[in-house]
Amino acid sequence: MDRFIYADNAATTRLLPQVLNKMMPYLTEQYGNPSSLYSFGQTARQAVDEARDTVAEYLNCRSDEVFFTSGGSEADNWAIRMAAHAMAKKGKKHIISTAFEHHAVLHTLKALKKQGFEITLLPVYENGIVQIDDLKQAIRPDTALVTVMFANNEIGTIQPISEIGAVCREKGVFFHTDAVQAVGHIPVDFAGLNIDMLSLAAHKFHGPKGVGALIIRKGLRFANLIEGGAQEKGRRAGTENTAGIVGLAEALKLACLDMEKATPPMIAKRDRLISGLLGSVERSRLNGDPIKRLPGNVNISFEGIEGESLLLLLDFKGVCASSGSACTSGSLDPSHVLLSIGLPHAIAHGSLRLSLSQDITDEDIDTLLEVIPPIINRLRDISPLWEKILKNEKYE
Amino acid sequence: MDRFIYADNAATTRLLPQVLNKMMPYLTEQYGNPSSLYSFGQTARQAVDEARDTVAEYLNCRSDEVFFTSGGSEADNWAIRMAAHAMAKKGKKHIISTAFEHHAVLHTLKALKKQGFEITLLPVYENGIVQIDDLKQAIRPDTALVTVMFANNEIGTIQPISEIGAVCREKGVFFHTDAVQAVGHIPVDFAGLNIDMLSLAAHKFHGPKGVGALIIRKGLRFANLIEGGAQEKGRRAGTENTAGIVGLAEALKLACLDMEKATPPMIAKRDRLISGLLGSVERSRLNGDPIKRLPGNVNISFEGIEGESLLLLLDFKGVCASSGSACTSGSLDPSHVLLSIGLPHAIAHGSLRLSLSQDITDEDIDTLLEVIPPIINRLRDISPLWEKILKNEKYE
Amino acid sequence: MAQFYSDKVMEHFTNPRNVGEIPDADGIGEIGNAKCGDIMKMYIKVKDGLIDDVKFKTYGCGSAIATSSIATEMIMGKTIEEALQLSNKAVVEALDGLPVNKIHCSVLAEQSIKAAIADYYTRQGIDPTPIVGKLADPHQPICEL
Amino acid sequence: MAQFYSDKVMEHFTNPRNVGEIPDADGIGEIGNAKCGDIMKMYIKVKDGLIDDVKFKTYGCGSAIATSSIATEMIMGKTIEEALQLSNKAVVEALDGLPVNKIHCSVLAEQSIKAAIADYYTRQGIDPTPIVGKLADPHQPICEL
Ligand SMILES: Cc1ncc(COP(=O)(O)O)c(C=O)c1O
Ligand SMILES: Cc1ncc(COP(=O)(O)O)c(C=O)c1O
Repeated sequence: MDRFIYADNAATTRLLPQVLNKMMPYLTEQYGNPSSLYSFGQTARQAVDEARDTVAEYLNCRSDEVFFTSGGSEADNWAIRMAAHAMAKKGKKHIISTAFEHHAVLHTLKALKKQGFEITLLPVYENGIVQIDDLKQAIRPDTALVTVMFANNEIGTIQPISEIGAVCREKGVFFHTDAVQAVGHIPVDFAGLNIDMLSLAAHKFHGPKGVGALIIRKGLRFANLIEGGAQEKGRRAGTENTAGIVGLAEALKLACLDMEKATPPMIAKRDRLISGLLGSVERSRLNGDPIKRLPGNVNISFEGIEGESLLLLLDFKGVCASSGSACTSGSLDPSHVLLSIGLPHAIAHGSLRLSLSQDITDEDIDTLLEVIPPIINRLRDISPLWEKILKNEKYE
Repeated sequence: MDRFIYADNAATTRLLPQVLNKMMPYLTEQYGNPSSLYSFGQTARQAVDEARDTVAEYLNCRSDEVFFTSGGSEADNWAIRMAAHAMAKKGKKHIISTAFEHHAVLHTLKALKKQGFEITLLPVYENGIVQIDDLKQAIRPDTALVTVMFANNEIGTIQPISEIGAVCREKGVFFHTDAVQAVGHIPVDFAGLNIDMLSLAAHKFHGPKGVGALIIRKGLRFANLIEGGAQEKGRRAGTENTAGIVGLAEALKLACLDMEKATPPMIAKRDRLISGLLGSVERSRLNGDPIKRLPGNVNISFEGIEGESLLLLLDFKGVCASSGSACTSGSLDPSHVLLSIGLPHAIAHGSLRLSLSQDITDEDIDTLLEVIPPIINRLRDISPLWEKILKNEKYE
Repeated sequence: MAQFYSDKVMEHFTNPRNVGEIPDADGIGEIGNAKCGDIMKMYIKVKDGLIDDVKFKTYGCGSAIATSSIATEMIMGKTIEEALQLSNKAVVEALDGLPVNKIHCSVLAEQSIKAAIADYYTRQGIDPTPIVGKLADPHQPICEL
Repeated sequence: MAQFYSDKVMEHFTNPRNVGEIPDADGIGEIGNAKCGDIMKMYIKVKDGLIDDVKFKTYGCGSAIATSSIATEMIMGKTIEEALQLSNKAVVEALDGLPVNKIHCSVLAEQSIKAAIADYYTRQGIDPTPIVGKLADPHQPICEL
């Protein structure tokens, strides 16, 4: 293997050693149960409380609005299901979302649909951004909830959360945002954006896997997803994952403290990678808005090739990346995200997502720009589809 | 602080260094997403698969019956809610459980009751054990599910799971057991006991917090609690907590390999502690069956005192323990478990649970026997209730 | 060492002041019940309208013991009128706060002192109600307040 | 280094055998479509009833490329009858297995060879159907099998 370049930070990130250090006491001597009375347990309790304060500080919410969960999926499920059921009792059974949400949202909505909810999925257009007028038109008297992601996980586009929040607040509709890809990467201001509920996951910003949070605006009280003990003020049962919670808070703090300094160079690398690939590979295109996108997100489609074989060849070169091809996921259709922005199936299959972190150096970008084009060419050489494209034959 | 004696292993346990060692690669270099195609992700995938095989091996189930969760509470919620909803579609809306289940079960049942389910809670009698005839009589044509814990978390009594499994199988009723306190402590044979679903949590057997599993019998397929990605064969979404899962399996393996050797000395210590306390403190009683109980569980009530103040004074002596008093939990009534075995409130308030692990030495037992009686006496000295008891006055 | 309670609560819990009984007390008040897990019993000795001595016995949690202890300190040597003005809030403040679910303990302390004073007046042949006000029923669970 | 695919699949994916086109092929078969993300195109040269040469081009995932590669090896030099008997199962076995959701690739390989042979017969003026059997519609998504 040549160099190891991890360019799949939208899938998961490296746990930072500083974060692990903060967690270590709770993985060793400090194993007390935070719900226990004795001082050994109260030390863990204090750590959890401090973590909650840290989260509140960096997301601009109140400490008592922070509820720790096992990750982004749980937070999404909890927020959407429970708001939906609560509103259904008031006769409101309409939910608005977008066509390119994460499956944690879309599959939850699908389950709700089976239970009689009506779901409107807003279009996201070629640039992968929701239009506020569409939202305004979609809101009905029986709309229970609007759930729109903060930033998309595949194409990295950032949604007009502030406007959406304002519209929802004005119309008196609850607003949940899946901010799993945004938190720790771009500024997220819970109170300032009129958000009612917000999901996040630690492992997307160099924290540990298996821990996340749902921020719930003070005063909102829906049913629980996980019933049981009195943890999290009786709203999310389960012995607290102290180490995970401490890790989440530390990772968030580090990410937020670093953000202002780290973002411009990250964007520079991202844009050099994008223009380098588009420049050197014919019939390639950038997916998603070039400006309103996450600092680390690159998503490009290459005609005539299929994503999985591209990923395997990149793997040989030590490059970890991801694709929206169906073959990667084991489903039949390519990524619903790429289809939602109007890509034909065949082109969606040939997509590559490179998601950067601060670990990525300028040399890594050079390597990527060096390594990727020949792989594309190699695959095109043996591709009967590329043959058709060159001959301008109709396909699909 | 004198000696540090952690005798609250039913609340949570020390993460074993050997277990943490196994987890460390996944908290450092091996941070790949197990769902990723590239070899870096597949290494994590392999670790998760091996963990699944290990769990299957030690619980006598199939690997494809193991679904990792964020802990015991999630597993309980998932099993009970989803089985209930599936059965409700067939007109079966009756659920049988016991009066002394963990809140993860009882509060889930309470939520279901609000949704129109009918709940029968079997009595557990003075010895804290369900009687099989009660179960037989309770099963009705519309019974959807029986959920009975494997072993109780407060008084440690072990339930007749084999008989319950047989009855349920014979009557064609699904059987879930909350085995959170049993797994890793006593033999648990999923297939051999006719169990349909079983919950467990790693942190109860020296594994990490924030990870557990639901074992679901092959062929059973209910809805998901957490919808989203394709993880866990599409049945439990969320990026896999690789380190946690690996830790769970390793802890389970160590616990099971050690069990035969470790159990008799643990029982000897438990029994010495019980008889020592009962012998030296007047008006004290053991809660729960003396024989059919977990090897590490001691639960004794001392008349005339309240549990929380006992715990605080024990804390000064470096002893971590727990109580069934209301004051510990912040609720008003003392533990529903102690009430379920017929203890009057006043006596339930004066209970002490000491739950041992292998870390507890014979000297620790000596210390406990030395330290506890004077504390009881001290509290009784200032207790107006004890005054009444001595005078044979009626109270309550 | 992290604690559930404030240092002040812990200090009073560990070294409670004025514990015990006054055999020839002028007034005794008992509030709470075993079912709730809290009973406070206050003994007072009154001299020249002043609380000359006070002692307590308490069955209950850490904060029950600590609130009884500090309450005795707060009324010792005070006039009956001052003692009657001791509010549960003052007790909580003197202890640097109590967890929310423990506030009822401070109510018990206030009420048991009032009950002892009421008992004192009754023994003097004076109807305490106009002076002390309506007391909580000693057998009602104050913890549910 | 843990892998998604067997070593055999990886080996054929990395070094595919018989890649390319045969300009004067006796039969060409193409199966799959861009929508599904898989297209296999097989070229055969027939001599004395034997597969004298075979080449392929494939657009698709790792296993699509690997199955095409190993399938060409498996029929090279064989009689047409033998080539027709190549089953997708045999291809999977030869690769030491495929992930469940990749089995359709082996079907593509089998079908594209049959299609090439059918094309060969058609060019000879022989109706291929009785010999080759019914082929999958090349424009139907085989991936949904
Ligand atoms: C019997 C029982 N069930 C369920 C649970 C819940 O497990 P967890 O706290 O890991 O969610 C516990 C422990 O808290 C337990 O003892
Ligand atoms: C936008 C978005 N939402 C939700 C999730 C789910 O998070 P987790 O895997 O931590 O449950 C992810 C990542 O997988 C995501 O990218």
